[in-house]
Order: sequence, then structure tokens, then C-alpha cells
Amino acid sequence: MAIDIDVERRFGASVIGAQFTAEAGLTALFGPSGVGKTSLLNMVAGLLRPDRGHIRIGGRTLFDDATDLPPEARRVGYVFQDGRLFPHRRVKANLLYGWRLADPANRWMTLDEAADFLGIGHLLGRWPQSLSGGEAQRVAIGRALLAAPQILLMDEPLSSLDAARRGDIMTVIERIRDELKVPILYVSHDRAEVDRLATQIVEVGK
Amino acid sequence: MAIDIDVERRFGASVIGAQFTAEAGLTALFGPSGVGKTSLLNMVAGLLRPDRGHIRIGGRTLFDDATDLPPEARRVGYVFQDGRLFPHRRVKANLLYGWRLADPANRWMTLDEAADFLGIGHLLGRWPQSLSGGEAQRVAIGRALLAAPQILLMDEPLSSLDAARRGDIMTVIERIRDELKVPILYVSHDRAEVDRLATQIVEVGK
Amino acid sequence: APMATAAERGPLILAAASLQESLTDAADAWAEQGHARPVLSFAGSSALARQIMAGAPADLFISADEPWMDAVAKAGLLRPGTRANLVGNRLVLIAPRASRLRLAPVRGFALARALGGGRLAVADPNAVPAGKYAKAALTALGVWGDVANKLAPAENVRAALVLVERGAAPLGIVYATDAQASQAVRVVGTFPAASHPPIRYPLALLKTSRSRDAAAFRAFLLSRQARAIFARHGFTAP
Amino acid sequence: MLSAEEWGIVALSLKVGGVAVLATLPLAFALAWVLARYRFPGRLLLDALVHLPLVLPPVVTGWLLLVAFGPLGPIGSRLQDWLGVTLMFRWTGAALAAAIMALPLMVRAMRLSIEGIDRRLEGAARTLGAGRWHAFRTVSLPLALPGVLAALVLGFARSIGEFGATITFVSNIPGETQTLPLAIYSALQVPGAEAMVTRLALLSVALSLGALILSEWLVRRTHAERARHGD
Amino acid sequence: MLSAEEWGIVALSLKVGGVAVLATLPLAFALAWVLARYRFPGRLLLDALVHLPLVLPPVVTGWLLLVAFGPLGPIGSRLQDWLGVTLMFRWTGAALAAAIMALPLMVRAMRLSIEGIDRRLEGAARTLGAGRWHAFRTVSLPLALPGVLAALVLGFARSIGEFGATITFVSNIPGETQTLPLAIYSALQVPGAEAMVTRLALLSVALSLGALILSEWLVRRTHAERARHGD
Ligand SMILES: Nc1ncnc2c1ncn2[C@@H]1O[C@H](COP(=O)(O)OP(=O)(O)OP(=O)(O)O)[C@@H](O)[C@H]1O
Ligand SMILES: Nc1ncnc2c1ncn2[C@@H]1O[C@H](COP(=O)(O)OP(=O)(O)OP(=O)(O)O)[C@@H](O)[C@H]1O
Ligand SMILES: [Mg+2]
Ligand SMILES: [Mg+2]
Repeated sequence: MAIDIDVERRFGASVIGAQFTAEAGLTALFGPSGVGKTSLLNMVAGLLRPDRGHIRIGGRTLFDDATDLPPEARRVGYVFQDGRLFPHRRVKANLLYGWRLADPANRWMTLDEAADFLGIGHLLGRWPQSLSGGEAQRVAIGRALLAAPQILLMDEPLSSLDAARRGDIMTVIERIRDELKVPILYVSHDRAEVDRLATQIVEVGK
Repeated sequence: MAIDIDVERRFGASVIGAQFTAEAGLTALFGPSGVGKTSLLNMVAGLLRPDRGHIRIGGRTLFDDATDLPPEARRVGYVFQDGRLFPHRRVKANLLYGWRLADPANRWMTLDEAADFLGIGHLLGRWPQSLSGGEAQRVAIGRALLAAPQILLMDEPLSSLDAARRGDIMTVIERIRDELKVPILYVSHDRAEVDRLATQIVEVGK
Repeated sequence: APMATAAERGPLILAAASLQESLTDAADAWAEQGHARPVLSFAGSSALARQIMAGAPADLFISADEPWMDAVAKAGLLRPGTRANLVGNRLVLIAPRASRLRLAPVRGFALARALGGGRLAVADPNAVPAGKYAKAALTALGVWGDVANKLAPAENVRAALVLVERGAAPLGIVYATDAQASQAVRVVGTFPAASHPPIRYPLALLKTSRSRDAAAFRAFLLSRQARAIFARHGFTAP
Repeated sequence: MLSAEEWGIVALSLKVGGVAVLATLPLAFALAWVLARYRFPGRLLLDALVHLPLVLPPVVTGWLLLVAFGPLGPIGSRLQDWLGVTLMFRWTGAALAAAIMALPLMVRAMRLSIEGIDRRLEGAARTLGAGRWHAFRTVSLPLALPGVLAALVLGFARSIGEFGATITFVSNIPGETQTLPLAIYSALQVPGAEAMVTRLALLSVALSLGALILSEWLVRRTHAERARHGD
Repeated sequence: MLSAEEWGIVALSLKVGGVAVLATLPLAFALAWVLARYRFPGRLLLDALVHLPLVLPPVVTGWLLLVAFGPLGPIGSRLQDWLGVTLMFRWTGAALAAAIMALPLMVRAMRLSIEGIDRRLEGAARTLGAGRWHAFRTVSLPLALPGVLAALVLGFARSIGEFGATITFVSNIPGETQTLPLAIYSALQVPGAEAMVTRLALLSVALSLGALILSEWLVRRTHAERARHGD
């Protein structure tokens, strides 16, 4: 089992949680709005502390009663639902932020390759605030991939892209899934996306 | 013609623009990421000044050589691509912001109705920052509709919603389009959404 | 009218800060005789003189030195014939209480050597009255040149006193009244009266005075009873 | 615990500080707004002017106030003739001095907050039917609130500590212009009055601590855990 | 244009102000950070302590410095015995006085900026492999830059104007501790020296105007139109 997650976290009156195991590949997280998909990804990334449970991915324990790795040690590549680009760095510096910190031996791709398949080569000198919604989304994907993570967390990464661009990026995601064998947790409401990419579907919220 | 738009605006080296007329109903704006769809809506809303051209909607001139109505006089209901909720007001106060400013005679719906079909009744006391992506998106839709606008501008309003919720909201949009006869400019990359809602499709970017 | 209430609350006296205690006592004595208590505002002579020259309405001005009183006089703001000298003072050399130093301020005395590596606390000799007197005295005694670059010029004479009290300076020059009031310093010696211009606190009624009590209070301050009060605080006759 | 005289001094300090800060607030906000939002010729000059009371020794500021607002000064004489208002030797003059000394601090704090406002939110308010002024009142102003509160605290603390400009401008008149720092000055003139000085200084500290606690409470109330957990 | 003596005073003021502000910056930032980010018992006390030099009349602050850092003071005597460092009557003492007076202003400005940082960006940096410290250096610190710049300007201006604490602590020694405000004070004590006062005051203004222009230029350089048009 590449992924073994069993977590619970209370928000006021409601409890967010998930319990599932999955093989390597792309696990699509499914569930209505507000059920806790983003919270689950945050727990995997180390940004939100579960009240109890464990998170094991690819043989590594990220969290359990005894362990709580800090986010930087978890080596996740997180494409946030809201982009979350660094406003004080140009697009290029955003893209290279994680790349510079990664062990050169682990890197998957170069800046040029990422800029190329994401179609953002002409945006490298721009400030994030000046980007369109889809442009920012693509930069966010590039930033996560360039950090050479061992798990990918993608929260509706293609939601504001046109069909053609979406297809290009899905091809890359398939390659990451199949060639690099990186486990991927993927949130999407788009049936077509999930049908094409998912090796497994998990319903969040029991 | 309910909608008559012909605008142009320069950003650095590139020029953003559109020229089209459309009947009342829902006009879907189509085009690849970064082509200028959001900019076009901003120009209609009065947030971005075109370098030249005109904007006429439902018989009113919002912008031409002689006219440049301020945003508050344009009576647009704008669902922003990024939500843009007021962080210092709770959900309920966000929803009522435009409603309170609108002429009571023009109002379309009450807070309860909006909360009901958007499924956000349980969120009224919450702060926007604590909402999930889809929750925030629904609140943003409610805020725009409650302001009783004479034009609706919707920038990928359903992108992070699940299929069931999406269906509910599309039903309401159809009613607004058909019963209230409010012209709608609608940006979406989702084929199914556009097929179901659009009375007209405009390709942005010539 | 701005000073309508002044009659009931007594005349407004603008006085040099170094008179704080003694003048307060004098005003109390005056009030005990059944008069409205004067309102006393203590600050540096320069600040008070500037306020008067800017047209501030007050009744009596008591300066710590002559030049500021002269400036006010030149501006035509004194009531003619009311200028008089209130009290006088002496200049003393002080050291921290624990100091064993013995040194008489006489011609050519070994001030620089006594200072060692330390500094001489004085009121700013270019600005503050006590400092100007100190400079005159040291010059007259022929030691100014030895210590001119070993000074610690303070904002006012009380600040100079504090420097010695706190051991920041081994020696200082202050008024006898300051030295008398402090428990933490010892008078090493008194400067000869002839070594500096006479130290005098001039007072005068102001043209703007509306208070009927002001002239009477001025007279009281110059009376024998008030003189005794000032003498108790270490002031000399002018 | 406190003598009647000390109570009087505290009350006066509160009055002077409170009036100074509250009366200056609108002007300071307007200046902060203009400096944060507009580029115009003379902007740097305005900025420098606002900083002036910070840069000049307080005594100089007091002297300038005396020259301008004294009975013979260009402003003071007109205030007197036209409105019958005197500032000289009055607590209102002390409040003016405190206000001017607090101004640069208040402007900077609010300017920082105004510069941090996400202006797109103002645009959103406009599309919802809010005029410029309504959007300002309901969006910009509340979003600048942290700066306003910081300005109030800084301004009040500065007012409570103001000495040089005050004594130079309105002298040291008990019951009228003798605020805490001036009373402390008077006490400092008396050798051996350290106990009195300490007592008065502690009173100053207590006053500003009160303001601090009040502001922290306000911040906590308005910012009451709006954030999303673990994000 | 300026006499050699005036040049000396200006140079000394620059040195004292510059050293005071730059040396205080790290401490002030740390205080701002702790006050903005952490809740702990004693937090309010720390906050009050930071505000203290603003609230107390400067002369009292100077007096406290004298008591603490003087040759007989608990800190001063140890500095002297252990390190051979004296601050009394030295320009370093003037810098210490200026630093302490500038501290509250600097802390507040930076705290406002730190409180405005979107902490989710720090989380994003962490997921990209940045440790706490790296995320701080590359994300938090640059995002707090407006506050840091404001702190530098405010702190420098305050240092340039500092008078009361300085003269009380290190007195008014030409060439060593006589900064511009002290020179101005001396001039103000002499009847009829208004021209000299004005001249020196204008010098102060020029110095802080320089700092202002520098900071505005830095702001413009770093914030060079990052925003999206018409949004
Ligand atoms: N601070 C908070 N206080 C109360 N509830 C919270 C808080 N933070 C998050 N929640 C709630 O937790 C639930 C899960 O949020 P989460 O963002 O994980 O949902 P999601 O499945 O990603 O939804 P979406 O598809 O809409 O993005 C939501 O109902 C949200 O409102
Ligand atoms: N300040 C600016 N400087 C340079 N280019 C800008 C600026 N603001 C916007 N643009 C560019 O204008 C173009 C149009 O942006 P717009 O947001 O309208 O695109 P869009 O069609 O909405 O795209 P998306 O579907 O990705 O949201 C984009 O390429 C964007 O990068
Ligand atoms: Mg989500
Ligand atoms: Mg867009």
C-alpha cells in the first residue's frame, strides 16, 4: 500500500475525517463541497494537525502518535486550491523556489521544460498579481512540480483552464504517475478529469 | 440587441479586446486562458477603463467616448473569479452588502431564498476565511444575486462545485435568464455548463 | 476675557525652575495671610521669557539671570519701575558625598588634576546661567583653559547636580542652594564672590498684568519675611 | 492612594491626551490616506512636513507653536480676534502641542495599514452599489482598523509623555497645563525628590498601560479568530 | 555653506542616528515578531515595556539610563569592569539613548506589517521544502518590508530629533555627544540667537528629508507596480 491514511479533526461542532488505503497511482478524492477534501490535503502536507490518526505514504510515516514531520520534511508538492503564489517574487522566482531547495538528484524537470508544457514561458518576468486566473494556476502547478516532491497533492488544479491546456497538463500528470511512480492525491469535481487520471477513487466524508 | 460591446485595452505589449453584440439571455464568453475574459468583465463592471470603445447593455450606455458610469451606477452583479469576499464581515453581512444598497422594489430574492438554494444557511455566522473553496464560491454568487443587478457577470462561478450543487445553481441561473430577463455574461471552460446555459457563445480574442 | 478668572485664583508668576522650592514656600506663606494663592509656573528662564515676548498674559516674571530679563525689558514688556533683584546665590564646587577630595577654588587651583580622567559637571556654559557664571569664575581663576575640554555640560544646573550625585562626574559646579538641598553631594569649596559677576535673580511686573494682587505679592517677595524664607533655602541677599 | 493634586494632574493628562488624539485622528487619517494613495507634486514635501515634529527637538516645535499661535502670532491673533479662542497657557494649547507631536506617529501607522488594503475589495464593494464614500466607510476604513488602533495607542502614549513642546508653548501652570511630564520635571528640580518622580512616572505608565490593554482588547474583539485553522 | 563646526555636528548626528537605528533594527524586529505572533503570559507587560520610552518624559528616560548605565549603575559598572566599555559622555551613549527612544516606534511599525502577513504563504513555503528559518528569511521578512522601511524612517527621524534623554544621560559635549538638537538647545538659551536656531533646525529637516527620499525610493523600487491594472 502506497497510501495509508486514517485521520480525524474537529472544527467546532463538526468532525472532518477520512480513512482509506490506496495503491500507488492517482487517488481521486471525491465529495461534496465542504466535506473536508482540502483539510485532508492540509493534514497530509503538515499544515493542519489531525486530532488523532496516522498518515503513511510510500513507506514513510508522516504522522502518527509518535511522529509529526514538519512540512518541509514531508516533501509534498502541493497545488493549492487558491494558487497561493508568493506576491513578492516574480513568476520565475516563484517557480524556482522549491527547485532550488530540492536535492539536484531528485529533480524531475527543468524550468524550461515546466514553462514549456504549462505555456508560461512568456510570463517568467511578471508579478503574480498581474496574472489571469488560469495563468496563476499554471504557475502554481509548475512551482509544485519543480520542487521534486515524493507525493503530489493537487486541489482542483485544472479548474480554470481551457480544454486544450487541460489536456496537455493531464498528459504530464499521467507521466508523473506512471514513469516517476509518484503517488498523487487529486481533488476534482470534473468527471472527465477523474475518469481519465484516477487509478482509484475515494469518497471523502465516509 | 441587449448587449453591444466593442472595447480595447492595451497591457504593455499586448492588446486585449472584444467586439460583439448579443441578444438578451446568457452569453458565454469562450477563449483560452489569458485571452482577456476577466479583463472584459472588469471593463463592463467599470473596474477597468477601456482605452477606447463602447459598452451598451439593455439599452443603457455604460461607457463610450462621452460616458463612463462609475461602477456603483452600472448595477452589475459580478461573481469574481477569486471570490473576493469581504474578510472583515461575516457571511451574512457579505450577502446583505449589496442587498441593503439596492432599491427594495428591484430585489429578486430574500436572504433566506438565496441561502436555501445555495446551501449556505449554516454558514451565515462564519467568517469568510474559514470557508472551503466551494463554500466561498457559493457565498460570492449569493452576494452578487442579492444586489439585484441589471446585468450579471459570472467568471467561472461553478468551477469548484460538485455536480449536484452545480445543477441546483444552474436551475436558478436559468430562471434569472428566462423570468427576470437579466442579461448574463458568463465565463466558463466547462462544455456541459455552456451547452446547458448559453443562448449565445462569443469567442473572445477575435 | 482670558484672565477673568485670574483675579480669584491669584496672580500668575513665571519663575525660573531653580526657585521651585523656595518660591513655593513663599507663596504658601503669602496665602496663609489670606490672599488668593499665586499660580506658579516653573520652567527655564529662556522658555518663560519667550512666552512673555510672544504676548502671553502673565503678572510677574522671575528670571535666573539678567540677560533674559533685559530681553524682556527691551521688548517693552516690563511695567516701568518694578524691576528689582529678588535674591542672590553663590557658586560652589561639589563632589559625591563619599569623595575625600579637598580643593579650594582659588587662583590656579589644581582642578584638572583633581578631575583625573573624569569630567566636570556644569550647566551648559554657553547657554544656561549657572554655566555662564561657572565659566566666568574658572576663567577668572585662570583654570578655564585646563578644563574647557573636560566638561560635561548639562541641560540645567539640577542635571549637573544629578551627574555628580550619580558618580558620573567626580566634580561639579552648581549653586550653593542646589548643593544644600542634596543629600548625595558634599561642598568641596565655594568660589570667591569676586570671581564671577554677581548672581542675581531679577523680578519685575509685566505690562500684561491684570491682577490686583500682583504688585502686593511682588512687595511681599521683597519683604523681610520672604527674604527669610529664601535665606533658609540657601539664597543670599542680592 | 493619590492626593487630590495628583488626581488633578492625572485627569488633566487624560483630558489633554484624549482630546489631542481623538481630535487629530480624522486629520491624521486623511493625511495617511493621501500619502498612501495619491502621487502628486509636493507629496514628498507633505510627507516631510508631517514628519517634522518628530525630527525637530520638541523645544523647537514648542517655540514654533509659540510664534504661530501666541497672542501676537499670525494664527494666534486671528483665533483670538475672530473666534475669541486663546491657546496660550491653556490646556487646549497643551492638547495642540501633544497633537502635533503625536501626528507623525499616527499618520505612519495608519498609512502602513492603508497601503496594505487589498484595493480589489473596494472595487467589489463598488460593483455591489456602494458609492465611493460608502465603500470607504464600510470596506477601506474597517480594513485599516489595525492601523487606526495602533495610531491611537502610539498617539496617546506620545501625548502622555509629551514635555518639551508643551512647557515651551504653554508653560507649566498647575491645574491648567501641568500634565504628568511637567509635574515630573518640577519634581526633578527638587533634589532628593526621586520618590515623587518615581510615583508620577508610574502613574504615566499606568495610564498608557490602560490604553494598551484597551487597544489589545479591541483588536481581539474585532479580529476574533477569523482565520481558518491550520492554513 | 556650513562651518566646520556645523559639519561636525551633522556628521555626529548622522553617526548617532544611523548606528542607533541599524543596531536596534534586529532587536526591534524580534520584539515586533514576538508581540505579533505569540500569546504568552507577560506579553502585555513586554508590550508596555516597549512603549515605556514613548510614555515617560525623555528626561526621565535619560535619568533611568544614567542610573542603570552610569559608572555606579548595575549595568554600567559591569560593562566597565568586564568589557572596559563606558557609555557615559560618549557618542555611543547618545546612540543608546536615541535607540531606546526610537524603539517603540520601530516595533509598532514592524508589528503592523507582520500582523498583515498572509501566513498561508509561509505554509506554502514550508511545503516547498523551506525550513522555518528559510521561510522566514525568504517569505515573512520580505513581506514585512514596508514595516521595516517605515521603522527605519521613523526611527531615524526620531533619533535625529532626540534631545531630552541624550542631554540628561551623556550631557552636551561638543564633538562627542552634541548632536543637532543639543546644539539647537544651546542656541535657544541665548537671547536673539533665533537665526542660528533656524539654521540648525533646517539642517535637521534636511537630514530627515534625505532619509525620507531614500525610503520612498526603496519602496518604489521594491513595489514597482506589481499590481494588476484596474482590478
Ligand atoms: N476555522 C473553521 N471553523 C469552522 N469550520 C471550519 C474552519 N475551517 C474549515 N472549516 C470547515 O471545514 C469543512 C471542510 O473544509 P474543506 O476546505 O476541507 O472542504 P472541501 O472539501 O475542500 O470543500 P470544497 O470542495 O468546497 O473546497 C468546511 O465545512 C469548512 O467550512
Ligand atoms: N498589469 C498587467 N501587466 C501585464 N499584463 C497584464 C496585466 N494585467 C493583466 N494582464 C494580462 O492580460 C491578459 C488577460 O488577462 P485576463 O485575466 O483578462 O485573462 P482571462 O481570459 O480571464 O484568463 P483566465 O481564463 O486564465 O482567467 C493576461 O495575459 C494577463 O496576463
Ligand atoms: Mg477545498
Ligand atoms: Mg480570468
